[in-house]
Amino acid sequence: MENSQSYQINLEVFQGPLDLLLFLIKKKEIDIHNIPIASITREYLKYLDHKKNINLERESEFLLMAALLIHIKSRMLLPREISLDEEEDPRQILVDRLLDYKNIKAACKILREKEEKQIKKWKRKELPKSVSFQELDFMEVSLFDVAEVFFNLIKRQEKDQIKVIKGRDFSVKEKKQDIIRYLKEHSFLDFIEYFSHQETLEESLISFFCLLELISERIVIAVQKSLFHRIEVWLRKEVNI
Amino acid sequence: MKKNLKNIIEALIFVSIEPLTSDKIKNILDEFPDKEIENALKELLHHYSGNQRGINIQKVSGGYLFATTKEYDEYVKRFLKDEKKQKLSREALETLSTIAYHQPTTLAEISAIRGVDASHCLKTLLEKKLIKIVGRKKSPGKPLIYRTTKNFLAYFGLNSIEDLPSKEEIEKILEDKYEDS
Amino acid sequence: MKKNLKNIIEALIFVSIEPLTSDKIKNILDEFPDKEIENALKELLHHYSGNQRGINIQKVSGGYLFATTKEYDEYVKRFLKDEKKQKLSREALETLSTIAYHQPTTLAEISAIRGVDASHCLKTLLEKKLIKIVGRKKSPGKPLIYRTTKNFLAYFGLNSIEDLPSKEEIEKILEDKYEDS
Repeated sequence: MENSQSYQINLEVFQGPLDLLLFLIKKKEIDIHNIPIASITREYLKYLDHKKNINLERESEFLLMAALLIHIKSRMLLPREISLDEEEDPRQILVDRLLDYKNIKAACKILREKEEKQIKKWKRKELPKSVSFQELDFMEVSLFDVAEVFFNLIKRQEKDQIKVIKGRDFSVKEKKQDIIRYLKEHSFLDFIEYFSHQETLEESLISFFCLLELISERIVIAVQKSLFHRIEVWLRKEVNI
Repeated sequence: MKKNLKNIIEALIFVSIEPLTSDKIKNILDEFPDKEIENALKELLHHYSGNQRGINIQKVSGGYLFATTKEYDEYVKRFLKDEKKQKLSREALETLSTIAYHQPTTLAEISAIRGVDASHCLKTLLEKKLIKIVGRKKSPGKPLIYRTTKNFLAYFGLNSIEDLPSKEEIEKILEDKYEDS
Repeated sequence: MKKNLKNIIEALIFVSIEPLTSDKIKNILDEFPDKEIENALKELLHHYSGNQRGINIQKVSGGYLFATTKEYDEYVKRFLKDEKKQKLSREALETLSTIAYHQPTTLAEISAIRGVDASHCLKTLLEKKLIKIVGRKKSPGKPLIYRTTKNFLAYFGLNSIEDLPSKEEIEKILEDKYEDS
């Protein structure tokens, strides 16, 4: 029996929820292609319960994954009345994401070695003064440079008139209406993209929970069509709002 | 004459801050036949590879660049002490390799793949010119599209994007039992 | 050991932008006896002076610095001129950004935003075909009106001027909410 002490790992050591999941899978010697969702969800939540030192923004990322795990678990338990791809395992999106992330992590390890080797070979950032051809202070510019330079110029000018950006308050009701309106206009929303365009963490979180509510109220439905982990949210056709 | 050409190329590589491609060399030295330039370049590289020296010509990012040999890192570091040469943070490196393998890509995609918000890593990577903005995606919200740069290749000592760790290399790492988490 | 020291000094002179004095070298390599350093330095200088090369070590204002060999100046100049054509100075970049975000605009407006006279940058940008004159403003003095060109869009991979990164996007990237360590 493990006591709760063993879960007291600083979540900051993990790069994110996927990193934590990979750690659990390895620790429990689980086959990544056949993840026991119920037990891994339990383990995962234990870690969240015993978390220390984590800022809210990071925490929300771990919570989103918890929600996804629970969602998958429920889909595996309940008979699905709508199945887009007949045989699709609800765990598949998670497995794809984990494998992809695992590859990235392995690649990072190789790249880190290359970086360490390369960083020891010093290059010059400018020419020595002996090569005395004037005006060598030239650079190749990127689009980012163009934009950064301009907004810095403006900032220099606006120094004295700092704008106070006030966070808006969002009610759940308002946000739900927002989502429905968006869905009526765009037919569906891309789950990830939608959240990444929210202004603040608070707004993302509220939107997320609104979406969960809308799903449970059977107003909208979340689906994946392909292996490409895109989660789409659609308005249910039979609902009239 | 040939010896001369070798020296000219050496001088050109020396005054280039970025890796100098052989195409560019041929372009500048357009009075010399390509074949001669190639031979002289080969000779020059041979000259540097042969004897152990304090400086060397590297082949990176499709071109040639002078750099110090890695054995003397300790002393150079001591000399340029105010210059901070930090390695990338773990987050920044993860974001960077996600972009490298999935490019062209957007912030939303990067964040989705990593499972965490990657926006704050972009600054470091853009400032170090390891990635660049190459336009906007034609999809709702028109997000900015990112790609790795030539400097990215040079930073890791890669000659081209095909030199990124291959599937086989990655699998080898994954098989390793001592993989840390 | 001595051979090694020669390489170390070679690497140090290579990364130095200012002429590196032998006192400074002794200072950096304080674990080596002065005499040994002097000998290694002499050997290194001999190595570069002996055979005709594309680069050599020059003694300038009491220190040592790598430089290209005089004989090849013609080619080096050709290269640097070519580089200049493809790159922008900081000033030119500032002017270009201002035009990009404020177009159509005039010299007076650009200079007001930048806080300095921008006239000489306009010439460079016009030559590089990154901006163009599209007419005259119907105001006193009838100043010329500038816009960015199609070439500008192509250079940065943009479809239209609306695709330029917005203030919000840049601010989001630049925000150092979490300093990257």
